[in-house]
Amino acid sequence: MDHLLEVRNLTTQFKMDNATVHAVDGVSYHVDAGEIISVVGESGCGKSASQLSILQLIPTPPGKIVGGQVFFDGADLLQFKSDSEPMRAVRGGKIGMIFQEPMTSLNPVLTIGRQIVESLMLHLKMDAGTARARAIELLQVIGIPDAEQRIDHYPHQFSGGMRQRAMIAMAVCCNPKLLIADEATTALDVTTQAQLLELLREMVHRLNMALVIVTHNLGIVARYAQRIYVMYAGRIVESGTAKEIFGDPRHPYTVGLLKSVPRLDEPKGAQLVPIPGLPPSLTQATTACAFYPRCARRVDACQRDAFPSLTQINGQHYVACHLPVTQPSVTASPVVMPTSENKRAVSDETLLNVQQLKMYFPVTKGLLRRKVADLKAVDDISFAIQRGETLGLVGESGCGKTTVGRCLLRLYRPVSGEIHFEGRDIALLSKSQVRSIRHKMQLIFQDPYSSLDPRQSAGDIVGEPLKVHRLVKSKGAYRDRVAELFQMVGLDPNLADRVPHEFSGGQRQRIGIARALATNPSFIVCDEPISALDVSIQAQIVNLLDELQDRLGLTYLFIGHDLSVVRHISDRVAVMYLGRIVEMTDCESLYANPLHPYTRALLSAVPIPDPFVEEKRGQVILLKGEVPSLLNPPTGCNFHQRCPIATAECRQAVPPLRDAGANHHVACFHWGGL
Amino acid sequence: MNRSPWLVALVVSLFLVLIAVACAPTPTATPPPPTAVPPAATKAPVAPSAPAPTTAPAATAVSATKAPEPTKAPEPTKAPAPTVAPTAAVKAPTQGGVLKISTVPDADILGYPPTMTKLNDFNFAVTSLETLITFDETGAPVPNLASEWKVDVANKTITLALQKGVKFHDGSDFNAKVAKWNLDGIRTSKRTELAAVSSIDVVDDNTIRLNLSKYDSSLLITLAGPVGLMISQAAFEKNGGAAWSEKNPVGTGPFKLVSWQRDVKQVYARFADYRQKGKPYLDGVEWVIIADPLVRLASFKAGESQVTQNIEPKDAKALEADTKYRIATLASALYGLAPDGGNANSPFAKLAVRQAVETAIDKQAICDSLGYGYWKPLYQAAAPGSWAENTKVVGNKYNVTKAKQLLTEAGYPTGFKTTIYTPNSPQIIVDMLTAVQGYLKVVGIDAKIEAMEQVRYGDVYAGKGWQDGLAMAPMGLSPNEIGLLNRVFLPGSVLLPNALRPPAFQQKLAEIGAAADNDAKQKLTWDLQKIGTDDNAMMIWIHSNVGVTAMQIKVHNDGFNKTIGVPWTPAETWMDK
Amino acid sequence: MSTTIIPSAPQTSTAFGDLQTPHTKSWQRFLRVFLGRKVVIFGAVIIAILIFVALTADWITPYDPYQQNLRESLKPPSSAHWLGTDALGRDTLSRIIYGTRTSLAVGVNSVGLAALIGMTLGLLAGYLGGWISTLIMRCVDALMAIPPLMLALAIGAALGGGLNNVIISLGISLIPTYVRLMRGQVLAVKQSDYIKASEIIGSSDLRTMLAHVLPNCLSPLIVLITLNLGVAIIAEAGLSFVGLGITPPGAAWGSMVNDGYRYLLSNPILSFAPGFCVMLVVLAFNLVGDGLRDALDPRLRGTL
Amino acid sequence: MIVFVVRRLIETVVVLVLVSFIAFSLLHITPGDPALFILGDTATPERIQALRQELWLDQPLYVQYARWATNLLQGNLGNSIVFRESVAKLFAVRLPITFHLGIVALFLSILVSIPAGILSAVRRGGWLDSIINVSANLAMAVPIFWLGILGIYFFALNLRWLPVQGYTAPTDDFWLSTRQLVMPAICLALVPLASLTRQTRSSMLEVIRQDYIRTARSKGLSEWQVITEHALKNAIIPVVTLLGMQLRNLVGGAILVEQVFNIPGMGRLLVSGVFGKDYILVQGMVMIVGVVVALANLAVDISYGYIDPRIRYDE
Repeated sequence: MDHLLEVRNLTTQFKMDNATVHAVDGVSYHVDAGEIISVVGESGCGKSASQLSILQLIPTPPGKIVGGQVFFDGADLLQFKSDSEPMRAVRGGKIGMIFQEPMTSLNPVLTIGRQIVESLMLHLKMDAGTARARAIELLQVIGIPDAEQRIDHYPHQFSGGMRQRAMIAMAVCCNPKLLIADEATTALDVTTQAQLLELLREMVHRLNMALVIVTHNLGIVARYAQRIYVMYAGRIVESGTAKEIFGDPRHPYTVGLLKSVPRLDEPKGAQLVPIPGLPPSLTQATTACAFYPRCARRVDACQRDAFPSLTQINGQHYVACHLPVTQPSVTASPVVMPTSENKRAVSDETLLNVQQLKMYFPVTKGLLRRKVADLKAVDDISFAIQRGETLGLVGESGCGKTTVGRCLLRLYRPVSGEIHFEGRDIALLSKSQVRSIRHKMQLIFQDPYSSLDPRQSAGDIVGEPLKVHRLVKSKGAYRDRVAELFQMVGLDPNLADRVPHEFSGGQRQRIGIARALATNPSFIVCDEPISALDVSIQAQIVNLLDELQDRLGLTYLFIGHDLSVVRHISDRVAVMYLGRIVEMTDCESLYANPLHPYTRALLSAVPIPDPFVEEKRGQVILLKGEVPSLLNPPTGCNFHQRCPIATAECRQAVPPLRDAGANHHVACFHWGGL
Repeated sequence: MNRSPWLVALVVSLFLVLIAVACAPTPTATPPPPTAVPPAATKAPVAPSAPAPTTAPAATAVSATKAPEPTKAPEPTKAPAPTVAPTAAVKAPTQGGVLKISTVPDADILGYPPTMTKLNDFNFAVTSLETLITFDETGAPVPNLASEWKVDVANKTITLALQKGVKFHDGSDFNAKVAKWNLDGIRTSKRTELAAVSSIDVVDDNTIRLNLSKYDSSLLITLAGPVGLMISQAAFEKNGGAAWSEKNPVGTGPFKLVSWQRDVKQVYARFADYRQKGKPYLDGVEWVIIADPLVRLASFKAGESQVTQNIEPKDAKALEADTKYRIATLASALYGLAPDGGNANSPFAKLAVRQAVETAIDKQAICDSLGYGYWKPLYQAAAPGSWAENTKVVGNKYNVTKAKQLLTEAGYPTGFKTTIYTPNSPQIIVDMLTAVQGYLKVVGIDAKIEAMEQVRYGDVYAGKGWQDGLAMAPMGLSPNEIGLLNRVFLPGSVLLPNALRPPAFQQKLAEIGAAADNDAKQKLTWDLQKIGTDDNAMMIWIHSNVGVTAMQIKVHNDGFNKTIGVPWTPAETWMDK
Repeated sequence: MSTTIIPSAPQTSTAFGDLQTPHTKSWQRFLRVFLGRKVVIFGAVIIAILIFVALTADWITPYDPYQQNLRESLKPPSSAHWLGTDALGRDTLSRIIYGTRTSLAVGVNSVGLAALIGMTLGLLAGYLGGWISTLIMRCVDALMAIPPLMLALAIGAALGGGLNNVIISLGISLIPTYVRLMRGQVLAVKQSDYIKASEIIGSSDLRTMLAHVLPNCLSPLIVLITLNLGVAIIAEAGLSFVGLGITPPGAAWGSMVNDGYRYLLSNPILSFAPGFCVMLVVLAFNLVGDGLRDALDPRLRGTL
Repeated sequence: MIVFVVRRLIETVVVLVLVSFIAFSLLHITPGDPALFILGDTATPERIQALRQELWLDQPLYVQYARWATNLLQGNLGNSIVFRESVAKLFAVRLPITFHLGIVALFLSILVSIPAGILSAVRRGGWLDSIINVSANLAMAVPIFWLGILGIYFFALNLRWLPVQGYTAPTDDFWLSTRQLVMPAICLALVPLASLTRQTRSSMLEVIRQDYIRTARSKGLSEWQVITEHALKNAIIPVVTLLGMQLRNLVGGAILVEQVFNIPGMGRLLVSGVFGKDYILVQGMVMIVGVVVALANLAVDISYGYIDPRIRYDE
């Protein structure tokens, strides 16, 4: 038994209302010293719960570890009481943990320094002075500038990336043998994510730690993990080295997952293959395979027999399935569907033409709340969308992409600029005038939970626009139209009387889409419509949007931060950075021939769910520092401080969006001379 | 670092302190309730003692002996009936001690008679101020600051001889000049009491003469009340006048005011130069104001005060049974309801209705259950048993059948709706009226009780009046019994503006005021009762109220509730050690 | 209609009939959480009994609550009078039963008044913002600066005693809390995407305010109303203690505690019985309020 | 920070002006003539007239308000009608008494409620939690004047542990003063104590669920350290808000408690003033209490800055 950590048959349950959630159901795995492994799965599959169970950090009640053994350093951790001395010595001392939300995982009322120092004093028995010096040192190592000052800052004074760096410092400060990163980079922007993952990899190598990456992001897994455990419904369904898993996935779920994510490196035109149905609720203890209802290759035995145990295929590759042991699986890459040749008829008609749009928010200060500055959320952008086309708008958080969407929909009244919609400038229309064109343009929200009135039934939500615009003549017509809309988005019309909380996230998003479609709009802004959804559900929604566009001839502005998804769904993509569009082109040339250094960094930061490809990609382009504040943007080119090729010119003048030929626009002085 | 252990320690210690405070023996841990140490602690605290075994408990409420007076006691014009209690071995008064009296409400004005408007103020004022005249236990006028007086009805003068060698608390002399200044102050203050006095002459240093415009038989009695209180003119002038004097009584009385915290307490110390040598016996007096009757009683029972006033009848009954206490009761006010007389449309415009209402009320039951026998049913404007009571007055005795019959005669066979206006405190009065309401309901009269705060009731009682129905009219008893009737029913009064005022009644009141002697006055008063009750039923009388004061039996000669017009006798009061 | 193209897919439609949770009506879920704790059931039962007693007071009282019998005053509990009689010989039990009605009326009406006015003002202030909000909120601040009992006392003194005036003065003193809570809720709800959604589908402000903002603000207010019902009933007792009670011979528990406590030594039951009722009811409202809070919106824990 | 304080002060002034309107109009729409109340049985038309003139009651309302407000701005609260004394002087005597009572009650409630709330939250669902919860609910459900009287009869009259009533300044006789204050302070503390306990419990429960508590645990801190060093400071923020609100309840409660225990503080003054229609006094009192409450709220707002670093005042 020379594994650093060996988990055997770990079982954790949560008591909810009257039901028992079998969150972790007999999970076994191991980690060796110095190794990077990954536990991958969708939300609710028990991957976090299993990690928390190891350290007995499950909230008890309602949670309870009902069985299993966790051998670490020769002792079974589960034999210690949760609050006992030996258990606490392991926590933070020998096993460090990094959590998902840097915003909520740091204590808001204590300084960063204090939160690091307390670990040092506790585990390494340092005195306050030494601990502080060590903490400053750590912060410097971890890449926080001005560590001497920053140590006395509070979490809210740090940016998201900085917070997560501090969190890493906290986790590694006592030189643990094992580091668990629980969705540690999920909430971060892609460039920051790349920075942090590289940092983590480097730390782990340097300090000879083992690292467990818990994530749903297959790209990260492919890029960093040596071994992978795939979890579904509280159980491990497949495990093996990265290459074994990605090169020869055996479990239908693994296969499904790989097929449902768009890949940046795939040619455009591939259709995603979603996993049908929804993940199980885990409230029933099933002995059979939990994936059975969603499985494309199920046989009777799957339902009849007990859950199959992990069976070795070769090497370290194990899979828990009745079938696939003998038959090598289909290729992992998405099926390139033979989509209809002229996929969409993008007409020549310009539906929306935006010229020099500016949206500033006043920043007030002082006793009289005088305006002292403008927050330039959107600063002079222009673009056009043809009827039937999808324009993707991509950028990191805070770049102004959502503001653009809201300006177009006239939820905001822009400071200046023109928005020609169907030939009419709507930029400065009055509130009541806007109301008259509302039915022509709609919005699909990011958060399917907060965008539906929790007190309305699904039917009322979908039908309300019909009533507001008096689009139906009779009650019967109203009912028919609502039913039609339900069917259009793949929902059973019989569910119309249910309230939103009875639906899953994906279903709610469908309701939101149905509402947007109710008035037969010509233009829909999709504001990150899938980023809150699980991987397998994302594909369903993406496909639904695609299909609706085909059928109804819709025009989309698709806002997103996930470059691969945006690229997948869009005809053209505009990349935004700090309120400006830096590059705009069709989606093929975006990946093939990015011109702006920011775009290139962005593309490089996105991991591709394929270890073979990742191996070949070479060094990730890491950007310096963080996205500056909009309140205090750099002069000249917004990007110049972080740009690897910036020159004096970039510091002084704002590069205009220039035509680089072939419908490719870029806002960089240097695109030609690269 | 860890503030929480510290926090817990603090909590624990706080609890300990609390418990310690609660359990700690009181400073003087003798079995009977400890008296609080008086603040003027120049001498050792008075150790509370068990009830003096030598003194047998007084059998009746008014049993205290009159202490021997060391100074001359000039004989009053009318010899007082010597009602020395049969029991009680006469004990020599003991010097010392601070008497604590708990009461409510506090005085408004303590030291300036012209603005002293409430009878309640007089209660406190006599602690430090003295009147020209006072009363003995029978209610006859006896000398106080005036040593003797002569009434000349024919010439309409009253001549008062003043005590000699009397000093005010500030050291100034009390003399005729000061007395005249005091009485002139009243006369110029728009008060009506001395309206009959046209001028005051200083005859000599110790004699003043009041010249009257018309003879007023109540004048002497008035001089025994607030109007007759004498304050130091020197102190008044030195300190800037009325505003100061109101709060700083400087009189000739046995005690000097040390401090007055309004609504909290009044502290008095013995006046060493008091005109009667050897008196007062007490070292000091403290009035403690406790608004809540239950708390006041509890405080008294816990020994925090030796005397407590305004005890409710139910509590009086319980205290009376306890040998540690003595209670003194005295009829203090006549309680009745005034019907709206001015309103011709009102049911009360009819005599039969007024009679019916009174007949419907079982006053005896009210007096028994709410008044515990201390109250007496009232059928005319005189305390039962007093000289003013006309025993020939029939009155409207409780008789439901008759009440119904009267109502039918008056044209209200099914009754009517009406309102009873009353102040909302004390609660027992509201209870009493609720009982009345219940009785009226029996005969079909649906009366709503409008219980108002005192100040709002002021509008009913002395302001705009009331539109319809009955208004609670408590008539405080004065030494001449009809003093308040005068104030209410004579022309020009603003009190109870809507009350019935039969001309014959007003006429009779005026005659009584001019009556030359007591016999004539009594006869006229009896006539008045007949006019008021049998002829007119102008008021619906309910009961005669009693003031109840309770004291520990170690308190002697306090004079509480002995005579109407004499709140107490501070100079005579003494306590067992 | 189908969004998946894999022929071997087990289902043709992705989401048909496949729900996250089994279909339970929201009120069923509400009841399950609400009645999940035994103390809450206890509270709810007390309130149910209370309402029942208030409604049937006319039939279940053993005696006329106003029927006095001075000869039978202050009798200790007996088989004829289970809780004895008061100073006027009235049956205490009957008065308590009738007092249920009055106490409930005080609670419901004063809180109703406060909630109606407060919520309207809060809705306007929160939704409209601007100077209207400033005006309303400053006035509310001013009312807040005066302690409720002080305010109720002053208003009560201005209006005089009596049931209606007690209700009005209590009601006014409770208004500020509702305005504040409502405004806070509106501001929070206004941030929600579904309010934006309402704007985007073209709803008018009024429609958005009434159909979307208002219903979603109600949960904490319902809880506050429940808790305040108890507060009002107990405050009535306080007001009558300082001299602003309901008109005799009416009976409300608060007034009865106050009337009866003068007989604490001889007839403690006179104040104990109504005092116990007040305590029980306030307790019940508090428990039910807590239960409602958990059931309506667990996130509210800590805000009330 | 300064900007914030100044802005809040301006707001406070606006609020106080509104308070003065409320105070003034409340008492002046009250029926009942203080002149009649003061004169009692000796009222005659001339005396009433004279007194009304003296009290400005014959003036139109706006003149009365203007005169009162002008005096107020000059720091002159006027003279009490009932007490015939300068209101300022009355407050100088009474305010410290209520303050003393209030502070003791406040400390009592804080010292008991916060540990109780924490204990209750940490032992959620246990018997201790149930006891604390039920006690807190009961404490909010008892009429405090009634409890006060009960206390008097039990502790003062039967057991003779404590004095029945009264108030002594601690500077005069500390021991007596403390003994006299025990029961009133407990009675007064009861309602704030109960609501603070409930608030502490629920905000503690809320905080315990937070991610950063899990982080703290993941560092190997003991449960005690997690609660005291990580949870408490966060949980205390809503408690402080409530604490600011409790001041109003304390003043309200003081009205009842002072009445029961015969403590000559502001509460009794208020009752005398309201029922004597001493509008000068009551107006002054409402203003003073308004100022105190407003300042307390300001203090609470500022104290957030020290407890919660996320709050920045300069925006």
